[in-house]
Amino acid sequence: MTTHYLVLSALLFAIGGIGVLVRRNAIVVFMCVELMLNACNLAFVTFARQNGNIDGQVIAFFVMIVAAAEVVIGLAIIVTIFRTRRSASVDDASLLKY
Amino acid sequence: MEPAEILSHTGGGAISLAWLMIVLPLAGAAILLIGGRATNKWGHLLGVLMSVGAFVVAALVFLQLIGLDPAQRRQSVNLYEFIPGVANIGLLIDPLSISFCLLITFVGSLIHIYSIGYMSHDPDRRRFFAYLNLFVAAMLLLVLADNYVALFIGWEGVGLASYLLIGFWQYKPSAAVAAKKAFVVNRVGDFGLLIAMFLIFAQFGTLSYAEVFPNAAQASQGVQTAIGLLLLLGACGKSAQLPLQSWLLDAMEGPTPVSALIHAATMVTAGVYLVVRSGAAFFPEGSTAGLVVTIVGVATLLAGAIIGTAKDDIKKGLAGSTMSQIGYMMLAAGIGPAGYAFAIGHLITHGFFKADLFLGAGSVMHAMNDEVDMRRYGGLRKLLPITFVTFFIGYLAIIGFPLLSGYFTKDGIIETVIHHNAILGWLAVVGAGITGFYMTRMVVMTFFGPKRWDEKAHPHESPAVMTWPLIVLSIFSVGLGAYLILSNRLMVFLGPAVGLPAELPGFHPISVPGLATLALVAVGAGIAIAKYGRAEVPVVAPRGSFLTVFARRDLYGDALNEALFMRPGQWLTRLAVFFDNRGIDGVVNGLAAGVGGSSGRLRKIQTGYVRSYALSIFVGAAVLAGAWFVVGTL
Amino acid sequence: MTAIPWLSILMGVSVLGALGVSFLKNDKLAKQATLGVSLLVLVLAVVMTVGFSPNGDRFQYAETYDWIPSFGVHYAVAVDGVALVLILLSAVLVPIVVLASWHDAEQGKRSVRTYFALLLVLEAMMIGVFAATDVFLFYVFFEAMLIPMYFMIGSYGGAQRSYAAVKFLLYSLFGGLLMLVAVIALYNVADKNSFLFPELIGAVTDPTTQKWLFLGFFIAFAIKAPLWPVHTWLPDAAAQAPAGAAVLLVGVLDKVGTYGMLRFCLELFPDAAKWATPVVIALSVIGIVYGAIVAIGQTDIKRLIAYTSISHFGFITMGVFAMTTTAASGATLYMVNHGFSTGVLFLVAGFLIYRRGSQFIADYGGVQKVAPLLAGAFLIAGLSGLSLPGLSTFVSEFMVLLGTFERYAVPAIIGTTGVILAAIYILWMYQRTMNGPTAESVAEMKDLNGRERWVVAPLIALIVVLGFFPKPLLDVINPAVKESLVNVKVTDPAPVVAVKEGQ
Amino acid sequence: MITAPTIEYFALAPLLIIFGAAIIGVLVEAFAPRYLRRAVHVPLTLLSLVGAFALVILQTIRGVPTTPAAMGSVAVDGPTLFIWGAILVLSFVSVLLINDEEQFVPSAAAVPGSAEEEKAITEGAAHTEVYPLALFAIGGMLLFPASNDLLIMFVALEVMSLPLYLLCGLARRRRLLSQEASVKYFLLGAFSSAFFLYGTALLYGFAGTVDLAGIREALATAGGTETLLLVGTAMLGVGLLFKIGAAPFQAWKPDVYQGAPTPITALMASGTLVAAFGAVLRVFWVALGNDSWNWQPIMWGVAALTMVVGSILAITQTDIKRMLAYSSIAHAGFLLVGVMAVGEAAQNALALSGLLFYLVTYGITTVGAFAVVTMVRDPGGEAWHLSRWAGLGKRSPKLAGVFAFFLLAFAGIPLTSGFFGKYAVFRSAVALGQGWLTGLVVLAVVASAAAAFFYVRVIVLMFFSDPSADGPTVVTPSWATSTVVGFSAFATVALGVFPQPVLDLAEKAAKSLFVQ
Repeated sequence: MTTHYLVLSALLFAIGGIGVLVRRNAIVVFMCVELMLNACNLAFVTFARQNGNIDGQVIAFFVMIVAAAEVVIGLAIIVTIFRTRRSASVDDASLLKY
Repeated sequence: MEPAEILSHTGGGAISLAWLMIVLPLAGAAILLIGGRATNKWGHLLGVLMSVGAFVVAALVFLQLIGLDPAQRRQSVNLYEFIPGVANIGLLIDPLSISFCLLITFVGSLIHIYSIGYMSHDPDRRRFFAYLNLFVAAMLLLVLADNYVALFIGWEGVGLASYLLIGFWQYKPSAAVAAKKAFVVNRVGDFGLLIAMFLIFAQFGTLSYAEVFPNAAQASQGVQTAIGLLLLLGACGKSAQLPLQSWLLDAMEGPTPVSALIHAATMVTAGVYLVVRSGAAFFPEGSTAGLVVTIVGVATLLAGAIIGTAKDDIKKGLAGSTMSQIGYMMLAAGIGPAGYAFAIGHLITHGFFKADLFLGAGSVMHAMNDEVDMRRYGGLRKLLPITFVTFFIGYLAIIGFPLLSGYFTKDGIIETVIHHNAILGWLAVVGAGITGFYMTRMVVMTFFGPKRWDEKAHPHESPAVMTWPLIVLSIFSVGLGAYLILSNRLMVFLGPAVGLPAELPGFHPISVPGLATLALVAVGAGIAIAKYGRAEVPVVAPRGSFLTVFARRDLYGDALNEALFMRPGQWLTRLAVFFDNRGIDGVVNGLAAGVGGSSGRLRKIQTGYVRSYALSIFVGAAVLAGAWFVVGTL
Repeated sequence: MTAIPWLSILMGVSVLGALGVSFLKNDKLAKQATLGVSLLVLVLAVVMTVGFSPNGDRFQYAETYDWIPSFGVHYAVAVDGVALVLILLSAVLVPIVVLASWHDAEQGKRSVRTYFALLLVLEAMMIGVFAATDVFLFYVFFEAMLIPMYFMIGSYGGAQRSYAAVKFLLYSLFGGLLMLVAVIALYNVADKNSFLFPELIGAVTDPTTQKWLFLGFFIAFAIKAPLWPVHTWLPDAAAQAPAGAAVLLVGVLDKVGTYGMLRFCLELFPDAAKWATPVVIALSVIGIVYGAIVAIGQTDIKRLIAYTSISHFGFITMGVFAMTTTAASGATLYMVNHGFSTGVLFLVAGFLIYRRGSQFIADYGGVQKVAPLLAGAFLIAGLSGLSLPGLSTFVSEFMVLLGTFERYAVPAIIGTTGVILAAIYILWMYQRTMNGPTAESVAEMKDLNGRERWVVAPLIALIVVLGFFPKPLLDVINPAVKESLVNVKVTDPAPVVAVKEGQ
Repeated sequence: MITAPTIEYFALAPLLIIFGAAIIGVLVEAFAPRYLRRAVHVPLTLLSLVGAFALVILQTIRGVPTTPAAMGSVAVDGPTLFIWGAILVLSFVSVLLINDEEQFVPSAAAVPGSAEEEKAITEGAAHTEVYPLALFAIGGMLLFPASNDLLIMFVALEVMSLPLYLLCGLARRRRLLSQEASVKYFLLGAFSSAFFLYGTALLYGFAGTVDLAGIREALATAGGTETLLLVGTAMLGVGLLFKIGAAPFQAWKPDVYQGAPTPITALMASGTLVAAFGAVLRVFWVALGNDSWNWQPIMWGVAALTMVVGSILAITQTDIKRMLAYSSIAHAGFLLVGVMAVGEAAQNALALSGLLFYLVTYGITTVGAFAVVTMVRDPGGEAWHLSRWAGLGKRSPKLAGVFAFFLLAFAGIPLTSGFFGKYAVFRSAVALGQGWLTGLVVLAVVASAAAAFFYVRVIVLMFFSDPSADGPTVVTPSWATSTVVGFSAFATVALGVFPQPVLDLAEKAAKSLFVQ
């Protein structure tokens, strides 16, 4: 019964993961990561339901807070590099290699 | 009769001071070498003194020895423990070793004296005497040793001295090459001697004569033969017997006294000594090893004689003759107790007359500005009367002119051998004939006929310091043979050391082989006189027939060595060096380069694009999950 | 007497000396101080040797302190006869090398005093590695001594020094690290909670385990020794190292490999050692012949000497693995003699090269005429390299071959051909450098000066004296070797023919 | 029926001190005048570290707690205390390096090369936020290995990482590289933590709890074959292995280590690595301890790949910081060998003590090495390119000598601490007596031999090459930097000669193992 939710969660996670791989814009990449985190949240909540305890739901809240903090940091970094390079493409930042 | 037992020397007397024989010349060499230029002034005198001193000691030991009962005449003097459990340094005083000692120190002293004059213009005369002293010390250790290890030290010591003296004029490339060649070829022989020693040690657990000889018969036949053949290989190296003969002719690059002492009178006979010394144990009468010794001896005596016929270089001619004469000794040594006395007797008389011949040749060279080509001699007998007379006596001795020393010893050998093995014996007779030819050729070309030398040369007789040794040597060349052989004097004396044949031979002056020998020698001499005395001798050697070239080229011995060993050796060396650099080191460096190269390529996967990093994480995660799944469900 | 911690004192003096030297400002003073310290160490080592009783306990002058109890590691040093003679070898060679290297470090723009300080550090480690009776401590010295040598080659060597130094270090490190695994496994398998060598003897019984551990140790030692075919670092290192460092490298450091085989491979893993013997003997024989042949083909003097050493190390390993008293004692003596012999050969070659500035044989010729002493020293050194009887190397080579023949006749015979090849490589080199017409480039060459004579004379004297009187050394070595072989559980083959007791 | 949670304040005191100090730092940023901030931050940061360290010591003396604190969510046990001590010491020396105005950008918001930046430089502006940021990161590091449930671990991971993302972007020179490092680190870090979280979710689904002990119990009853468990541990593993820089998740390390300000690199290479390994151990040994036969083969592959990739790729590096980053990857591979050496309690204690010791020795040497890197400078900043290091041994032999010594320690040459570190870990692996693990040790030593090449190459450059005329200058070190270099060198020598005291500590810490 909860399987559908888990499948959805897995799909979302996969979509987020593939988004990270294929998108160039740093903001979009970052949003894909957020999508992955939210897929996790969905899984947590589903499992909470399945297991019959509320730990999963509590965890989801924690994750949201952490994600929010991550957004703050992430946007700061992305904005900084955008100001320097006038580009939000992650492929442009490839000076460090080999 | 078997050889006497080897006793430990207990009493005092000269025997217990026998070590002085070795130490005196050794000290001389050390002082002259370490003292350096400071000893230049009196160095040669010290050298002579030490050699004469060794002779005096040898004489005293000899006197003490003959004062003993024959059964007591083998005494070993232990000096010190050399390699614990393996060998001591000790001396064996017995008739055999003392005979050698007397020969070495006496002839050696004469040659030392001669060298004072011969080397007087050489700035390095001191060094020369140091080496001569070193040689005498090593040679005495060789013959006096009471075990194979000590013998080997002396054995290689004389090799070193020979190397140093052949290469004495090292600034001549030919001398340097000859010296090296002599050493290397000798090492091939030493290889055999070493293996023989290992085999003896593995068999008997000792290398001391006193323990090995009495037990030799207990070893299996095959082992005995193997040891014998290996010893023979060593002997061939040192005594320039086939197939290790090639170095001796080149060794003539050394100063002539060296050729006389080392490469004629003493060192080259060390092989004969080795065979005789080990004879009772490893070359008993009728043994395979003994047979091989005789065959080698015959082959070498013929080869040496043939080489001698074609040489225009007086020293090389004599060197061929030396090979040939040692071949006789080997031949005799191979047949057992019956031959030992003749081998040693010929060795001793040869020591004198060959030294006489060589020193005579040196005297000629001295007179002729070191010219060695006999084609540029001729008619020297008037100008060098003493040299001529002494050389002529030596000549008569070596061709076996009746009643001179070579006659007794060489004829003795031939008769004894024919008695044992007719084929070998008659071949030895042929060798004697050839000897008559080449020696006559030498005398004729040098002393008779018209002069063929340049106007620049002013032949003159050598100084007294050089002629007196010649005179002494020639006196011995006349009488020594008769003294040693008649009434079996030497054979009886050597008996305790080498054993005696069942019955002592008598002396038969008129026998078929004896007469045949004389006849053949006469024919040989006649041909030589006809060819070189009556006819014109061209200054430049004619091309000659195939046979002449064959003889001139030392029977293609060097060519054979070059084709069989040197060329393949050079190829092998080049191949090995290449293999080492490219093969082994190539693998090592290739491995390093491979790691470096893969590093250079692999680092490109670090593209710098964050998305490719994410991909590697993503794929990694998938692989990890898959692997986990596989492992977990297995 | 035994209460004095001799071995620690020896190492301590060297290390303190090294520290002191590195703080000296004046180069000349630093050299003199180094010489002084090394001579002091020599004197102390000699005094220690005099107090050693060859037939007493196997290990003497023992000191044992816990070092790292968690790992079962001790600071445990002691010497038996084998270790003692090798320590003595090191103590003798260092002052000579110091004297020989007087001007070597000045050629580059490198710090002179660092060179000499490194020498002393190396000396301490050489003493330590032979004295260690704790396997771990041995390993520590074994690896750590690479570093000073690495700097000596890399900083003060020839044109290819970096390559040579790195090759040397990595090669040795590779072997050493494999050995590390074996060391660890030995500790675990033996389960004694201790690395003390005497406790570990016979501790590993399982044959398969023994084989693996043996391999771990053996590969490291084979590289160090070096045994064919893992030898190629040596010619590079020895040719590029300054002559003094080359002496210590080939003369002493490499002996750690052969010493390790005798001490550790054989005694700790006797069954595996016997199992491996055919291969090791085969490699040794190949090394003897191959090293000699390649030496013949060299054009660089120092490389040539290095290859001769590869040939000689073949003799040593053959002697060690023949497992007879004579061969093993001979091999031990060989280690010492080879140190002196190759030492003097490298040093004289170094003097020669210093004068002419070239390592190539072709650049020389006829030196004997202008520098007879130099040539004479070179000849004697060379003759000791070809094991001329009367020089010390003969005794050891003879013993090795004699002892090996008792058990393995054919390898001994093939090995004996090395005797012939040795004559070729040594004498041909001598002929090309010293004989013949004097080459123009060497016409002005000066003969040995006073300092150089002092370098060469003691070594030559030792070689000659030990050539005639090897007994003092053998008396020290023999009991130790016998005890080792008892631990390996082998007995010498008896002679085929029972000889009556000599008269 | 909710009972009020109990909090063991004493046990958590070190954490609280660090976080408290961090919050005070934020307040200082907010309220203290600019000229005072630095003067307050430095002592505050250092003192809080010292205080936390003192409390760790005190706890060690008073006896290690045997139960987890804070309702079972934070485990302050022997290994934790040891790791805390190590992280605090390493952080302390790293903070000494951070205390260098030359390293950090005056105004992160200003575009590189703009007038704005000029102005900030002339005004002497400085981001003193680095101190509280560093403290937050250190707090995260402390919490990370101590977390006894996966949620706390996730939070700790983020608390540790988020400040580091920022710190990476604050380099004064080569700002483009620094910012790029920051972005890369951030994106990849976030990406990997999503995996961690997803793994946590699946394990929660499997066990019904995120408590490590709970997961262990669930494993004991359910067996180890459930899909949720297998995929969950894999995902969790990705997150953790990413942090320690194991292949194939190592790609961020060279880029970030190179681009980040060197003091921050030092902090990451030492403190973060220690913390991450603590977390790896806790997850794999506590939660998955009964499942070791399932993860050992995979860990084997990862370890082998990591050490090979680290060693081989380092060989051709031309940038000193990148090279040290690859070296760090290789070392992570060696450390993973110890992680696999699990068996009975005694074996575990052996392996754990070895790992702890290795982490300490490696951390100290790494900080020292990066400290030396900060001192070798070109006009445009630190001289990273290896060719610039040629002949340094001639120019300033002492510094080069110390650096060479650190490199030898990395290579694991005896008489340096690195040797005993490696030895301790390899020993525990061999002691397991399993051929597959001993084989991995052999591979590890072969990789070490290859790795030695690039350490040695730097020595060759420094000592055997001749200096170029316009070589880099070696700055006169500040007292702080000299202290760091001196301390690291001393510790590397001391632990190389007398490792026993620290070994004792590690053994004592490891004896009780992780609380279950």
